[in-house]
Amino acid sequence: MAAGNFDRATALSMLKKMVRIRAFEEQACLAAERDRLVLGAIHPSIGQEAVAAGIVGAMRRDDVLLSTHRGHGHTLAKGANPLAMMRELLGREGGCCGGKGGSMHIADFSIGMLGANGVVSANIPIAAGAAHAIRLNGPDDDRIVVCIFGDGAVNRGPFLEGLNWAGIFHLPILFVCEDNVYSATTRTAEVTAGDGPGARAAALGLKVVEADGNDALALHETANDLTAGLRAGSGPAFLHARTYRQSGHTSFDPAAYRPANEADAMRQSNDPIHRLAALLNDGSGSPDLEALLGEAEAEMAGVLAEAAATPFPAPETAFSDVQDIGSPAAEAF
Amino acid sequence: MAAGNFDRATALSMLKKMVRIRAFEEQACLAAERDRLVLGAIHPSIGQEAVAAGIVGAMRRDDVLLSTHRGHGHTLAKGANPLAMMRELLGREGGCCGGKGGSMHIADFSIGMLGANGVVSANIPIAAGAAHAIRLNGPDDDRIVVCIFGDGAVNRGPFLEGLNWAGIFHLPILFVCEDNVYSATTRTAEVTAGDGPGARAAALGLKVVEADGNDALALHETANDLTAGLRAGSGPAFLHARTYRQSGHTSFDPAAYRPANEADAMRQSNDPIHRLAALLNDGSGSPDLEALLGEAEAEMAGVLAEAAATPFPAPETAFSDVQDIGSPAAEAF
Amino acid sequence: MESLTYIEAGRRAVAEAMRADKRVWCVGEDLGRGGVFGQYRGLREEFGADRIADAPISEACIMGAAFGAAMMGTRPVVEMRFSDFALCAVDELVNQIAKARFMFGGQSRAPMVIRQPIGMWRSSAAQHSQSLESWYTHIPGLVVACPATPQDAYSLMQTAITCDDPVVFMEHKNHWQTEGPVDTGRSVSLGEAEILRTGSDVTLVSWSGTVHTALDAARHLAEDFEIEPEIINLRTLWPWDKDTVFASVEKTGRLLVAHESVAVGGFGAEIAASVAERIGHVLKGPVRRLGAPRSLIAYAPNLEDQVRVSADWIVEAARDLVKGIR
Amino acid sequence: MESLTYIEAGRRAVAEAMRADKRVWCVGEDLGRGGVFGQYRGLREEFGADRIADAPISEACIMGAAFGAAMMGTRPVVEMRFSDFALCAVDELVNQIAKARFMFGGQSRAPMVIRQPIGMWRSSAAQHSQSLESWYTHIPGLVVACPATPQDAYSLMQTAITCDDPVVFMEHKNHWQTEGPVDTGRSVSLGEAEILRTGSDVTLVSWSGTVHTALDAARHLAEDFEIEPEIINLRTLWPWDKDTVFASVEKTGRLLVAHESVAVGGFGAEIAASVAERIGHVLKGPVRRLGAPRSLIAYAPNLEDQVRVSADWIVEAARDLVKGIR
Ligand SMILES: Cc1ncc(C[n+]2csc(CCOP(=O)(O)OP(=O)(O)O)c2C)c(N)n1
Ligand SMILES: Cc1ncc(C[n+]2csc(CCOP(=O)(O)OP(=O)(O)O)c2C)c(N)n1
Ligand SMILES: [Mg+2]
Ligand SMILES: [Mg+2]
Repeated sequence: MAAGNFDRATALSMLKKMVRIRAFEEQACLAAERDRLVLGAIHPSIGQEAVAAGIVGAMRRDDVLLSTHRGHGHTLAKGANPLAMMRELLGREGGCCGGKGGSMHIADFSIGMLGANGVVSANIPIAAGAAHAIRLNGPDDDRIVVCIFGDGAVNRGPFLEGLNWAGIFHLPILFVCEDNVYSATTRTAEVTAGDGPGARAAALGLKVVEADGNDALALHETANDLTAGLRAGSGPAFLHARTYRQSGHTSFDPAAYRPANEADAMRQSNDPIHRLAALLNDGSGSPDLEALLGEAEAEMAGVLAEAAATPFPAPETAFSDVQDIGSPAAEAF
Repeated sequence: MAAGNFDRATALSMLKKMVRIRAFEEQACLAAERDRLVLGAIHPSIGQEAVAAGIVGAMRRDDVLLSTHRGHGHTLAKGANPLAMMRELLGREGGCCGGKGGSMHIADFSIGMLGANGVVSANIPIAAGAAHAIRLNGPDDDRIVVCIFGDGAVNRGPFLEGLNWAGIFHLPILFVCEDNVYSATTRTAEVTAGDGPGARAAALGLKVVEADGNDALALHETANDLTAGLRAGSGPAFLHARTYRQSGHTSFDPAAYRPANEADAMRQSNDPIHRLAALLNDGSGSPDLEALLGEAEAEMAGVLAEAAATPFPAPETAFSDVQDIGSPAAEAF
Repeated sequence: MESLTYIEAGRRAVAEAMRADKRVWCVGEDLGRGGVFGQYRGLREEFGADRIADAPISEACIMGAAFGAAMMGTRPVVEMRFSDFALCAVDELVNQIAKARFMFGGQSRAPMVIRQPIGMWRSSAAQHSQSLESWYTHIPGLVVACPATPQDAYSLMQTAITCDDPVVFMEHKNHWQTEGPVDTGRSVSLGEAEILRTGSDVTLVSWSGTVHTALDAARHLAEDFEIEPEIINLRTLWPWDKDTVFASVEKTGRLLVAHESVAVGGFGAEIAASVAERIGHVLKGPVRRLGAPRSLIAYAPNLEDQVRVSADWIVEAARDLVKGIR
Repeated sequence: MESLTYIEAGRRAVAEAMRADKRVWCVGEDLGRGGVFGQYRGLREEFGADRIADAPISEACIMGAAFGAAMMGTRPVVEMRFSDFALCAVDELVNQIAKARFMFGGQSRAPMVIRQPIGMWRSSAAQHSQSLESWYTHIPGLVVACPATPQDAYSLMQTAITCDDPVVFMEHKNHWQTEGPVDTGRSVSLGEAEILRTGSDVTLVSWSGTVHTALDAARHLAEDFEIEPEIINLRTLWPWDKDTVFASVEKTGRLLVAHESVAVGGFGAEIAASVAERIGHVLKGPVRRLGAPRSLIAYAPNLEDQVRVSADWIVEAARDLVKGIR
């Protein structure tokens, strides 16, 4: 992206968003590893923040988002409260799902965030259905749906079924393949035949854009175009964003299966935060990335401290939110 | 296909095969509608016999075939005994599955026919696995697998998963989409996004051939090329054969949802048997299609009569072939 | 009171619900032409292609997309064609639909009716004949309805569509043409069994198609053996009407549960175990279950019959119970 | 006798089977790097990429392809990672693998071991914690194994790999590091339970992780309440060892079944119902089941604990049974 060809205020706010996402996840990892306060698995998106800031940042508040197990960044970018999220990661009262979902099921329906998902690819048909409901509402409803999934998800059947569905019903949905090279410990390319996610989506009739997933500004511009098109009735679109997973698969994974230095090289030369900061550098010390990182770290450390001081949920909530009909705690046990 | 550019003996034997397939299915339909001897659903492939004769006819006896609910033709073309098949359709002793499977589960492992399938698209991963086993056996095993499915099957997830699998493991398998325009009562094009089966397979990295599915000779030649390639290690291939379902979805379906005359027009101008017979016509009354049809009808009427005279299976077989461990007829009922 | 077929009763309940609430829509394969059994006949003409939507063959996506649309405030009726094909959509039903409300801390609802026709239907063989209702009773978050009569088909469908929980709605394929009286003014709540015949000698609990078999058996027992069974049509399996079943067993002292599905791991075990646990002291003899042997359903009609709970089996089991034979 | 962890016992049985029979191979996601829990550590190095095969994320195809390969004479060990993900492959397992041999009239076999790790594993939440073993007991054609101890993990895996039936092999995720003695010369057949502790007051049947909870409870019962439970580790659910369970109940006159999975529709119902049906007359009081309430498994640790059958629950239930409290 050519420097200068962007709105500086927007770009700065994107940078701040990315920095806050990273700080949130760094604190979450500390909470897991150092403090043993996060007991379930968390999947950091460190190094992938441009997708959240660029694409989710292009959504309206009332648009609908579906994400994956690696969804903290998307959720924050959609506008969720970091304290409610951190409480959720720690399984506490006031967590955005009441402590019942945790990291892999984080959701905030009040801002159209309809959930992360613990099952790879499962969010694709669900997202298509959300868009289907919008279409059923008629032309007055101009919301769109964004569905984000990983490179590994394109090898599961729901990918085909969901994209086909979006195509035949001409739905207002943007599918985003956030390609971070790996599916857990496997290099996705080794288990993926053909020319990859974009080629598959094109064969299913979707409009496809291939993008540098670490270029936040370009992603933002592309997403703005695509979402405008969706609102104008373009039919479903597909964005393949190539990024890189700087962390292990989970916060506990040392990722020793990667070629030596692969991650370091990416951190040094292709980190989305540093790239955006460099692009914005006006030569006079603005933006001051260190200062931004410091502020965000302080904010999120505070969030973690507050979350850690929050009590666990009331025990009886183990039996609420199950169903209206039929007592979940029926005495048959 | 240019007349003359074929081996007449092969072509004649293909014509006979197609005529016998049609006669078998016509008798099966009579057994269902006239005699009420076939109690389950049967799905005739009338009008689609070129796929069976052309493609399955290009297989070796030890090659492996997996088919669908519409699999009588494929099974006969692979070399199954029509009497054993008819007995199976009538649920009798001596049926190729002992009367336990019926039309939708017809199979003859002795000739490498590993089963029709009652679940659309389910045969695709299974076929990939059969080819996987051949590859595990090493280079001495030069068998190939042919997997046939309908146009409706390309909208289910196993299509993507199975083709991707065949691609990454470089398996000796030919996928055949026998496209007869309809999925039950639905025009498949109306529920299929993008450019169809071939485009999807190409995006998954397979070698794709688009073919006239009612041109038996051309299909045969194409299948010969593809199977030779597979044996030589080409990796998986995909053949999209466009044909037409002249009958209803099942033998009882009047198919009133089709445009008036659509089926009649196909019967008149694009019937694979008549096309092949016309191509072979040497001007001196050979081949005598009427005679061939008559012979085949007599043969298959005899088969039906013999099948109808066969007793039902021994009642205790309701409890055999379940599993080695754990009694299926355990007294817990 | 009108006499309707089971299929028409369900069709009418769906049509009325669609007229009353425009959030209700149906989705599945071949619905535009009335659906594979004709359950949707005429509805496309009345409601159009958006609300009677034709889906590609993709059960996973039908289920998943309907769920997404349900979370967005619509009320889908999902057609799985045969319950067997719903096995292509189990992740969607069990991991997603059943769990979302809880996992999201109550932020979502999945008001869906998931139609999964079950049961043996002459010579449909092993992949088109299953009855897996007990599976879904084991999944927190799901309601399970198994209508036996046209009245059930009508009233339970009506209640299921207005319910905010996902309801697995299992119609019996062999009973589409069964006719019976339907009072369209009668509402039935989920979890409410019906006593179809009162009796004092043995409580006979069943659901779905087996209810009709039980009624046959009851006539036979009364006429030929002077045994008066109390016949309970359970109607919904989760929740199930323990009160009605327990009250009946307290009266008769004997329990026989009969169902078409496999006995091992079937819902009959849940009922028999519950009775033995909670009111075992009122029993005059052992509880008894009848279900299919743990074999598969064959194509050949005579083999199929080997695994079908018949009126004869029920008569024999009931007589044994009353005679005190174990 | 060696002391091995549960995970290492399973790993060793797989490795030995692969050395003994070159038709055996393993397939699943991430196996080349040892598998998600390390169950395959070192096997890629010994057996190569063909026999320890990395699959794409596509459970349906892993299951289906392994089945195709099994019908062709290989003997796959299929890794589903979490039993929850196996719900993406239910058509393949239930409609295809379980039914093929029968539908094809005995022409095929599916010698497969389908590993589906089950159970709660701290804060894995509702999509990574399920125990659906009862589902598979209900499906004719399938064998269901639920190892509790390292010896089970070793011996049952050994037997499962040599068995010609498809075996659903459900290891408990929370016990990978549980250590115990393993006699590698001891073979265990499918359908053979083990009495881990003899006792005369109450028969306590369990499997998988709950066996350990039951052993804890037993110590407590014996030391603090002078109640001597007989502890049966069922090991396989289909077939299940009725002889051992019935003989024990005939001795103690009391049955308590405890399992981690949801009580409603759980396999405890099958056992309780079978005992009540067949040997109800030997009972000194009601049978009793303990399982999870019909709610979901939450992420928060304190909520998760609300639905876990604990030693305290077992102690209380056993005391009630012995005291004759209903
Ligand atoms: C159906 C299913 N299979 C397996 C898993 C286990 N799993 C969790 S994340 C993951 C890797 C996913 O890779 P990708 O889609 O590229 O997303 P990423 O983790 O790289 O963000 C796997 C295999 C799962 N959650 N769901
Ligand atoms: C998973 C699944 N869904 C639905 C069905 C019901 N069904 C049987 S055949 C058929 C149409 C299949 O169309 P196609 O694949 O084109 O094959 P054709 O019948 O045209 O040969 C359908 C929907 C099924 N058997 N399996
Ligand atoms: Mg990835
Ligand atoms: Mg078709």
